Amino acid sequence: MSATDDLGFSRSEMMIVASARQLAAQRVTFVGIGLPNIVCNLALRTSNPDLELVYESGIFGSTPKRLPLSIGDPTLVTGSTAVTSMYELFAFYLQAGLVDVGFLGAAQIDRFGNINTTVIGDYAHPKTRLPGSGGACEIAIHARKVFVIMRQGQRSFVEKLHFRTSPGHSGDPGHDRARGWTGSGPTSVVTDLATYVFDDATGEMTLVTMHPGVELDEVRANMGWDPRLAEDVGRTPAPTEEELRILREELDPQGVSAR
Amino acid sequence: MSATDDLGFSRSEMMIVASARQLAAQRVTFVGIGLPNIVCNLALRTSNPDLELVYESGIFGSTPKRLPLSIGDPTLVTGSTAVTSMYELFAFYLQAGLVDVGFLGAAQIDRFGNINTTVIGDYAHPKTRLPGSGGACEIAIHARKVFVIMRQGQRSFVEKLHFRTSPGHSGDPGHDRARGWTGSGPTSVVTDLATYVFDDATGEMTLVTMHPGVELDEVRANMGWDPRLAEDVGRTPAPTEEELRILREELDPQGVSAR
Amino acid sequence: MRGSKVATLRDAVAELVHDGDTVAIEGFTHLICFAAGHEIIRQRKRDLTLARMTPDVIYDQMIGAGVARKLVFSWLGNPGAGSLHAVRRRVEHDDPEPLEIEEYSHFGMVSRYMAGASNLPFMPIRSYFESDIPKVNPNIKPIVSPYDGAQVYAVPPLNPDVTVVHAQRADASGNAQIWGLLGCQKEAAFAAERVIVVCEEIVDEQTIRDDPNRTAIPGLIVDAVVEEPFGCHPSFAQGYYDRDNRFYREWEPISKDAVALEAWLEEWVYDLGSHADYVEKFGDAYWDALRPAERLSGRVNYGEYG
Amino acid sequence: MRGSKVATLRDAVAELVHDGDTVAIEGFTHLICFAAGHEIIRQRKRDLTLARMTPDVIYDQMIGAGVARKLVFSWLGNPGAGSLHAVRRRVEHDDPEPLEIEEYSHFGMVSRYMAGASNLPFMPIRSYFESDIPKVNPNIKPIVSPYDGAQVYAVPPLNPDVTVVHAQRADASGNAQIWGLLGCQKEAAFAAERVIVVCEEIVDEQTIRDDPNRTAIPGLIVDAVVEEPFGCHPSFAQGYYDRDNRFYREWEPISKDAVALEAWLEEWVYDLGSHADYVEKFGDAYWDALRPAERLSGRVNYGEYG
Repeated sequence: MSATDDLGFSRSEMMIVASARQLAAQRVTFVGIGLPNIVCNLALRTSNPDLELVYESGIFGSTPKRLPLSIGDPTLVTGSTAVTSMYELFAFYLQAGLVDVGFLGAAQIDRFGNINTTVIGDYAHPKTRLPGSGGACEIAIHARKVFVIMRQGQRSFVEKLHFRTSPGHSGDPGHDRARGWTGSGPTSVVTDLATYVFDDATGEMTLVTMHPGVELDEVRANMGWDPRLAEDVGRTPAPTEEELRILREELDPQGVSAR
Repeated sequence: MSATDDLGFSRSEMMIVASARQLAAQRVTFVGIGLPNIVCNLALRTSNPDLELVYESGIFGSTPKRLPLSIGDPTLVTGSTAVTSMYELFAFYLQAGLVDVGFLGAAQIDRFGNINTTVIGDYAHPKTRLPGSGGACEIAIHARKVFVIMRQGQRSFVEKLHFRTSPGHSGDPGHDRARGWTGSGPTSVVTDLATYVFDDATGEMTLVTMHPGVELDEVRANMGWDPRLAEDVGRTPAPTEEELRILREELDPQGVSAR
Repeated sequence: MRGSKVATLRDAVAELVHDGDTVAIEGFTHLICFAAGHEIIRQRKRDLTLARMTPDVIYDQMIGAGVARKLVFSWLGNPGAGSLHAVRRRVEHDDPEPLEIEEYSHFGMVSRYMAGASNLPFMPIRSYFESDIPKVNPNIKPIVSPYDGAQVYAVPPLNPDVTVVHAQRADASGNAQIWGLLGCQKEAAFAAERVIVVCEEIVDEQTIRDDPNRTAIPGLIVDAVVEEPFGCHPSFAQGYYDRDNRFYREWEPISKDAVALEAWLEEWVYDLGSHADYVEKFGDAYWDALRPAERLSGRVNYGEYG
Repeated sequence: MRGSKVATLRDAVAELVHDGDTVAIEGFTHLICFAAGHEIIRQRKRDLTLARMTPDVIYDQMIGAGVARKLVFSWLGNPGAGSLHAVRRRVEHDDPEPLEIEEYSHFGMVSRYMAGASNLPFMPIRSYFESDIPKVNPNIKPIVSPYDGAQVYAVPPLNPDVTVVHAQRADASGNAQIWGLLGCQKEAAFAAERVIVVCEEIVDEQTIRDDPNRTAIPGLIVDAVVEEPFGCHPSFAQGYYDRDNRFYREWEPISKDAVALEAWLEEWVYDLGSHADYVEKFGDAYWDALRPAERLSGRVNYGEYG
């Protein structure tokens, strides 16, 4: 892990902290596997103690005694307020619009927030077979806001997806509004380098802040198109001592997230 | 009640007993409100101790301590093997074809076993507003066999229904087979006067036995069409002492059923 | 959502039930919240559309009291005891005024709640074949399967403005636990714009957390939580009190007579300030007679992890 | 149905799972019946179509062992630990042979089980809009609502020949009770032609009757009941043992190496006669370390009536 670099925190830690801060004003969050699991548990302990976590495994009101490796960890169930079947979770909660924020990761994302988690290469004969949708396609359509968290690079921030697993913005906001989906599509992207929002007028990903130690040329060097810039691109506030302490000591002692 | 007439049992008692005997070879029976409730509980104690009762309220493996007045009686729940939601009951059990026998009552029935439980008179301005379908329409379509139990008379056994709530046979067995329903439609009718089956070739209600003390002219006088007769119309065996004892003492001490 | 939603039934009905609303007070024989129905009558709500699979005595009382202009249902009767004559007077004789009806089968009604709870534009259902029901209810429409080309029927979502669910127990944020008959309480609650949970007991959150699989309704969708012991009478709450079958039988002659019905409403609803008064008026001996002996469930081990 | 259906896993799999069958061993992280998967491998079943929302390590093992010709799924991975390389070798390199895949989203898969359990020709679902998934899976078809004319999608019923459900406990006639994560066990069981219930404990019928609301699968649809303690390992059974996260992590390098995978299968499946041998091979200390402290649910009162 690179948590020992001169900044005193790794870019992964910055990514997790920046993402957790975005949950400050949110309420019902749908928690999937991996990083979002850590992000949400950090937010619960920092930016938003009242955050309601709905686990993709069908658990509500969970107060886990340890950071679960999987979203189906038994520690999430014991002492929770409710457990539901997968059908009810996807139909009564997600499809019915009860979820305010959904998290998505991606192997590839385009400038409009369309996401590929299915294949690299041709579908029939893929170079790399990825996990596929899981609940991502439904989260993209039904969560009122969609937060994307992923590392960025030439291979992940691409002009053209190899496969569109989960729909983002179309590039035509008029069309997007007319779709009449519960969700309003991708809201923000947080990477190991920067944070982005999606421009209302064009639906295009827009650079808002760069993490400490990151400059624009590095951001540009790590995406497949020339990024749209906010009027004044700012600097992501560095993680506080408290944020780092909780992340390192309570949530991720193995430093899985910090790699 | 007329249980004191010279036969030593009432025609209602004969109807219930004759119906209970028809459950001898059956397995999973869907129990609705009213008479079927008494019939099935009598069968459990006489003709078929292994009968599996599925209550329309969503209860399985019930061993009631008292005869429930309604199918939603709490005595049916305590000590049962399973309880299910109404959606699952109708979708996973009835629509999925798990029910062998369903019971239907009727305000009107025609010679092909089509049933009216909705209105007497015009639908928009009914002379008598009846309960409507409840689960009857689904029972008629999905239960593998349908047993009808009802009192017969000129007003209930009619040439033409005022409203078809639950479909029976069409009169064209070829058409009936082509419908591809899980159920095979009405199987038998037991009344206060006689028992009937439905003819395979024509789907028409056919007189099979007359209850003790009932003659053909009385049967004819109590239906709206000239009944098709089995090759040799028999005599319904009278209730046994044991059947009457259980019915009167255990199942229906108030004699509700015997009126 | 962590905040308390505990309210009186009077306040919950006053704030959440509006004239003209579509209201569902569900419960299949079990957990029918008569207390909420009486409060709606007492507050003289008007022009409601009432939805229930089985209107039962509760809607006979409400419709007799004139709170509704329309009824959506699938089985109209007083189970095991008789008929709903106040409803029938309006349907058969427009007495004292017409009542619009919209009629389904049981499965059709449940499927409508399922569609409503799931935000689906319709639910497919294998029913209504060769029945006259779709002829008198144009909301039941044929639909063809894109696979085998089979024609089935569709029913539209039912999304009440308000659903009242009675539960044995709930915590202050509305997490409600139900055992015994489940009816379509959960589907009706998720389908609703607003949800009132009435319960026999408000319990601490820990009681809920001790058995999360028992939770039928999450606080997430609940607007108000009301503690109202015996709130289902003459319906029942499994483990708390029995169904009052005598009341259901005695309702038959009252229901048949508009004057007797009005007198009953005066004595048991209008002249009383609350359901607590109703409970007191019956008296302790009456409730003791309806209370069952204890029969506890087993326990299961959820395990302490990490 | 009153008769006992208790069987050994060997007999249940031999009698109920046939070459060429569509088999679903469900369970969303929880209650994944690895014991049944291992027995299917041990009996060298072939040409199976395997269905699961999340194929997980169990299907990586089964597909690595060559029991399947096709996989129906919605998320292909080793949660929190890595990938399913045996599956990927076949998909990416036809190594050692091609594997046909049929791919949905989670909601699509669950909806397929719902349609299958409900005997519906399809389930409507608001998903797949502007996604490429329907382009590579023609079984996902657009359908228009007969009400608002909105276009949604339909998925077809999934009716496995055999579904294996693991439960914490069941009685001899197959009434099975589950707590903790519910996944789509119930829907997958009702959708199946044949059902095998594997459980941690076979209990007497009275234990089931003491809490009927806890019953997820009724004996009515069950063909065989097998008692197989630790039958879910490395998955878990709430209250009985923890998820073996180390095993999941350690599977990653094994899965990556076809030779190592074959060696693992030899040592832990083929060379063992039964799951009991597998349990014994790990040893008591191993299982003790996975066993959680007790955390009992509360009890509820069902009441003694009449």
